Amino acid sequence: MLTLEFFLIISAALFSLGFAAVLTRRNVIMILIGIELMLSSANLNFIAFWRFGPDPDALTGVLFVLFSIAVAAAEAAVGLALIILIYRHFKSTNTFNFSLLNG
Amino acid sequence: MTHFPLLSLLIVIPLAGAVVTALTPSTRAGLGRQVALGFSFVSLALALVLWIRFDSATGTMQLVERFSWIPALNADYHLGLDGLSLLLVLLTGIITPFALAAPAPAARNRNIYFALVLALQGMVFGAFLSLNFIQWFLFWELSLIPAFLLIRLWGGPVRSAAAYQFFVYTLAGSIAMLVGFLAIFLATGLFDFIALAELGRNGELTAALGDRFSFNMAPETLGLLVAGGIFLGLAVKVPVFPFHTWLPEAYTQAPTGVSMILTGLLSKMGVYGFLRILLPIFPEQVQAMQTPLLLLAVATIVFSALAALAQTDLKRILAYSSINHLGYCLLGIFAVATVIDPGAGNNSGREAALSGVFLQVFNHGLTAAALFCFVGLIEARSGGLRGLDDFGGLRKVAPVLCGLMGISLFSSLGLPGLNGFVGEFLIFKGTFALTGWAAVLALPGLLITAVFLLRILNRVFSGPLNANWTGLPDLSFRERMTVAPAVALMFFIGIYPAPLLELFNQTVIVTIQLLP
Amino acid sequence: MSTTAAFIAYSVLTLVTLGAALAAVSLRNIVHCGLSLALAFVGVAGFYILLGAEFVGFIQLLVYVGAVAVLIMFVILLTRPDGDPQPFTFDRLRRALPGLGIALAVFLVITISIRTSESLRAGAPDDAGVSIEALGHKLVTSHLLPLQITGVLLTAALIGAVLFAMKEDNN
Amino acid sequence: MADHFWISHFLWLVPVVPLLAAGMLSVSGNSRRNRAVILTLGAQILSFILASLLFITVIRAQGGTEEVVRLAVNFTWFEFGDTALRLGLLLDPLNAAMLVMVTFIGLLICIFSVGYMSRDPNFTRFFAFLSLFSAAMLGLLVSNSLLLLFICWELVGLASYLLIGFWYQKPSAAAAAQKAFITTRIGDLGFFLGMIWLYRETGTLLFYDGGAGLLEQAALHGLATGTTIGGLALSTATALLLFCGAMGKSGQFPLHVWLPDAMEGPTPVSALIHAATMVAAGVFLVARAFPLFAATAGPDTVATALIAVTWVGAFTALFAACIAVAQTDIKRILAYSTVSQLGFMMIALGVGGVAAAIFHLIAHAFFKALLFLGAGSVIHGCHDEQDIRKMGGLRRFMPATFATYAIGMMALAGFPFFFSGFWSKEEILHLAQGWPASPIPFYLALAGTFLTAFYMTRQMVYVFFGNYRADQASSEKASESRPHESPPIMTVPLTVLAAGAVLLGLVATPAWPWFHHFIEGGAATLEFGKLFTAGTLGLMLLSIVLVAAGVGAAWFLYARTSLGTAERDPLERKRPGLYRALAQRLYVDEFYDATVIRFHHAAGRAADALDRFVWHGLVMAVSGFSVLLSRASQAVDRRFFNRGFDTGCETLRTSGGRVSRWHTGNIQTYLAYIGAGLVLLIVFFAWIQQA
Repeated sequence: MLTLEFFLIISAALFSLGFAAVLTRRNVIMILIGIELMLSSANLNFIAFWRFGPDPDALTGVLFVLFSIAVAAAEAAVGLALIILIYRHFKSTNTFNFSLLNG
Repeated sequence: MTHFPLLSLLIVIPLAGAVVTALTPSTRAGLGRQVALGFSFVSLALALVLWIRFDSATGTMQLVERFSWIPALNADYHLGLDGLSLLLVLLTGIITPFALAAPAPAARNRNIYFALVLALQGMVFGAFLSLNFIQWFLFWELSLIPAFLLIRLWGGPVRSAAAYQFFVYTLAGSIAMLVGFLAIFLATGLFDFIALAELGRNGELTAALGDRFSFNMAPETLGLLVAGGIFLGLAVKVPVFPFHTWLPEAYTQAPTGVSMILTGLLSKMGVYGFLRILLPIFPEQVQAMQTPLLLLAVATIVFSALAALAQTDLKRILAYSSINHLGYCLLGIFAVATVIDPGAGNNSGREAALSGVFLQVFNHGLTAAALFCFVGLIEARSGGLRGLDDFGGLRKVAPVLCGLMGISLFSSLGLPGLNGFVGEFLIFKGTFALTGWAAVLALPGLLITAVFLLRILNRVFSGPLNANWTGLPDLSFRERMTVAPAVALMFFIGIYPAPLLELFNQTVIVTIQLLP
Repeated sequence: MSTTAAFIAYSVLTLVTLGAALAAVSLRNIVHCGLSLALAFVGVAGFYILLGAEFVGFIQLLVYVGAVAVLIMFVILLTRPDGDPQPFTFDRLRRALPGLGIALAVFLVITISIRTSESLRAGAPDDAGVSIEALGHKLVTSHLLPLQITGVLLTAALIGAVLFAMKEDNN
Repeated sequence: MADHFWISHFLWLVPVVPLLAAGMLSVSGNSRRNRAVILTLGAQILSFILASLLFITVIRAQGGTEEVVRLAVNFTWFEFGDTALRLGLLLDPLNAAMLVMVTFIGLLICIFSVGYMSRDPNFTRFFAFLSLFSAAMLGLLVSNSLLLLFICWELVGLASYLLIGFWYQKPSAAAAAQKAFITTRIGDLGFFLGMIWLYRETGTLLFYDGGAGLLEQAALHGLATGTTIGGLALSTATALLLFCGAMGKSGQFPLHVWLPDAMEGPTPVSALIHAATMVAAGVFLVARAFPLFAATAGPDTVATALIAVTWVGAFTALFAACIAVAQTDIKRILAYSTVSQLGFMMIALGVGGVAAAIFHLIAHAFFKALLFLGAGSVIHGCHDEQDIRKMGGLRRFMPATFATYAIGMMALAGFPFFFSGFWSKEEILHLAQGWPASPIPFYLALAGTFLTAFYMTRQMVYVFFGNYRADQASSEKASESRPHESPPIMTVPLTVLAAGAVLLGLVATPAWPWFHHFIEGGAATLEFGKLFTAGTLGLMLLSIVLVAAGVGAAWFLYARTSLGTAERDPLERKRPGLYRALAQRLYVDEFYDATVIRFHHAAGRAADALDRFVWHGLVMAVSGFSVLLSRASQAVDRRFFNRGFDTGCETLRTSGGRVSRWHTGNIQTYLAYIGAGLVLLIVFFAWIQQA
């Protein structure tokens, strides 16, 4: 019998993996990959809660994920464009090379 | 529906042309332009076919194409042609090849430039033919994207700011309009222009709005709010004073061909909106707000003319002149809304004003596009200079250029015998008969227009020849062929406007009959 | 679907997804990372389908696997990462340790909270299939405004992306 | 009736022929000089023949009856809504006479121009413009519709603009052209408004339309009885608006400023357009619309609109004559003289004498064209010198020019008996004297008569008498720079015009007022007795005395003293203040510069500033609202932060320094903080749950 927590734990694992990538990898593309994973985990949460929620007919989770996917697509497009811009500017995709926010 | 979907074809041809042009190899210089011109001529030919197929004896929608599209929204794919649409379709058909043939930016990716112009034409055709809000709005908004890209990528030195201002400003107006239409949809479940006009005429629209929403407001106030939102969207596009500040910047920064389309076609989309949406669907509201609206129109006319007087950049002068001329259209439109005693039975004033507006729309599109083209030709020769004081005495070295541009300038200031006069005469005749004070207040605009247009003639063409331009070449054969049709049309319409008037006469009559 | 089958499917999907995700974040060759990411996305899509949201699953496949992952691959190839993958060293592991620790901590607190919540043990209602028709209807009625806004957002993102990535010919 | 009028089917040809010539010339190259001459002259001759035939037809049709012959051909231009907009052509004595005059003078001036412009590089273009002008002017005359008249009116303005600015390299010419167009357009706005107002009230713009026209009984009655703002009758209000247009075109005060400047154009243009024909268009308009102007007149009341016309005319007549006294440019003197004479025509119209006004118009056209062409001949002979102070003694060098110029001068000054100008002016004075509303215009006109004789004599003395002064002033190579007589192609038209200026007087003497009856109906009989009725005779004597006084005074002042560029004008020696004011044209231009033009520029700049700062600023303010907010919050933060430091808490400072080291600038570090924070938060919540 599959219960909600099965999925939530998968989701948590995905999130943490993504988060780890974001925290540790030095390549912006890797960071973006991490972010995508985190977003996926959030989406998975939505679907899971909707499926196991009290009112699956309301379709709220599904709709939310649909919009979220659209937003994620937009985010990916802009993010990747930014990466290309950054790459063109710094000739590198390594975050060590462009820490301009240094306090 | 048994007839061939000519109207859809008209929209599809330029879009297909855009794709083909974009894919044309850029190795052969000029090939892209030729392909684009070819497609634009095909759509012009199709527009002429429509004119032939069009029955000018009736004022109702013809060649209608209607399919169910989004049933949930009651949104149909609904195209139709009446005199107004046909007039604007013809204008679009004429202006686009004209703009394509005008001096194009010498940057790389010119094929993409031509493709975007064609795409823009497709959107404009769509907007002029759609009879359903959703569909119309789609074309209206989509037209922004090629326009934005054209300004942003091929414009002048501060193109970026101009493009963003243009885009954001128009988009903001559109959002107000969208909200207005959503309110209408929620109240009536309709998006169809014709059905809504029916409701608007009976006053049921206001009632429906009142039933659906309360917000502690009277239905009349709600109606005004909704009409106001739609007005905002249209007002930015035309533009109406004081929503015009994006325009001089955008027109100035855009490359020549795009300026021509912006002034010749995109501004007409706004006027078209006023005629197709605001006036038929919200007659009560326009009547209620007539005095302030007329004042806005007068302000548009007078202030833009005065502002043009203070400019030194030829394109900016023309941009303000464009606002000024569209002000006359607005004047006519708002005057038409005057409540007329049904017993009087004399609609001559309204008919004159509305016919004048129609004519002015066409004439201004033609003349303003031609003027921008001429400035583009001058710019191409001067290496980008276009200040009022950068030249002088050009008549000596370029008599043909100056002569033809002179004719266009005189057409713009409304010299009888050229196209500008007929429309302005009818607008003023009608407006004076309906709301005399507004016509009188707008009259100084005619004078100031003459002053700043003659200033161009005086400073640029006359006086001793500026030593920098002794080698300035006159128009080449190709350039003459570009502008000659426009100038010939100015003469033709100025002397014999009857064919154009006949084309939309029944539409004018029907439109006015449908007004309360 | 029987419980057993569902369970098997769940296990396989878990293995694939988490394995691919782990590979995506840990491999040194960034091209491999991108490919693994695509696989992880496929796994997530599988979860959606398992959960009865077939439509979303397909959308996930379309958008994430078909577009986003491909886009990422494009960018990876376009930016030509600085030389070969750097060799594994203890020094780099040491620098990554705080990050890994924090990620692990996050995973642990979340998992513990999940495990300790009684309310999450509930089974699913039986028949909760999604009718695409209903979904579409909702999209254009009650969710019309978000839909429109999403459209605007996508447009804006499109233009933004083009602008960012475009070569400036001046300055 | 119809058989008389076979020629009227060709009425439209009169303007169209020159229009075609203009069109053909404008697309042909500048080098085709012969073709230009042939086309222009051919078109002019054809138009002249047609006009003469029309004139004869009207005379024959009139046949001495009381009825005024009037033939209108109307057609639809276009339809809007249910309404057809109709235009029409008209033939009546008024425009038949004008047609002959315009085509005849136009022809002579074209011939003259062939000689005058022979060395100009833009020869062809000149004739294209001249033909365009003729076409527009003739169209104006034959139109039976206020709208068609307005259209031609504007085209006449365009032709005038093009011709004044013909020598576009001269900035002064370009400026003068612009000034002419703008000034007349100010008046035209009034015309335009009057026209659409009339259209609104009557629903037609045709003058005569078988009883339904604008100038026919039904419409006039409605207009005269309806009232508008200020209790004015509709007819009065609209007539006054139309008169604004006439004032602009005919250079009436205060819109006269463009006309003297228009002399920047080539001299034949000044002669044709700015002396003989175009400026008369305003007079013609008032004459054409006279029934409208006079609509409110009762048996013993004077129409309000006509009172205004009279006063404007009388004031202008005197005002311009005064200024003419102190000018030194030969063409400017004539220009102000034209303004003054147009004022006389307006007086005539205002006091009800349409025939008198038109007769003066035609006579004036002849002698003023003559004078201008004479002046052109002088300028040509003196090597493009226009300053009369540098001329002198020219009668020895240019006898033909001198003789014809003298005839023109005497006609203009109103020398008795043998000159048309005398009789036409006489009739105007006669009518003004009998005007019931006020005697003052009559006296103003008398003063104008005196001044006309004065300034024309002054000019004659300066130009033709004494010694040639350019010699002394400039150079030794006198023989080369000697003035010379002009070629026959220029002197022949002068002679013809001189003959016209004399002979025309025959048809409008009180003894045989043929012209009067031609215009206004009725048969003319020859009665010498009418010359000697008391009123006529007395007035004749009075004006002869005035003319003699004017000539005498000028001769007395100028002929006996030495003149020249160096010396001051004799009048200036006597009355320096007055002379300077007159020489500066009574500061009207300066006044306009300081008021109207400056106001316009200020308004333009204000509108521009409104755009740039207010509206644009508003947009920027709205769009930048969030930016402002964030700035504000940033400022608050900073101040708070600073204040923290200012309290001087050393510990805080060091810990702050420590904290700031966390700001590595690496986003990942920040994210790690967030992650840690998340963990702590959840632990914290769990702890709360427990507790």
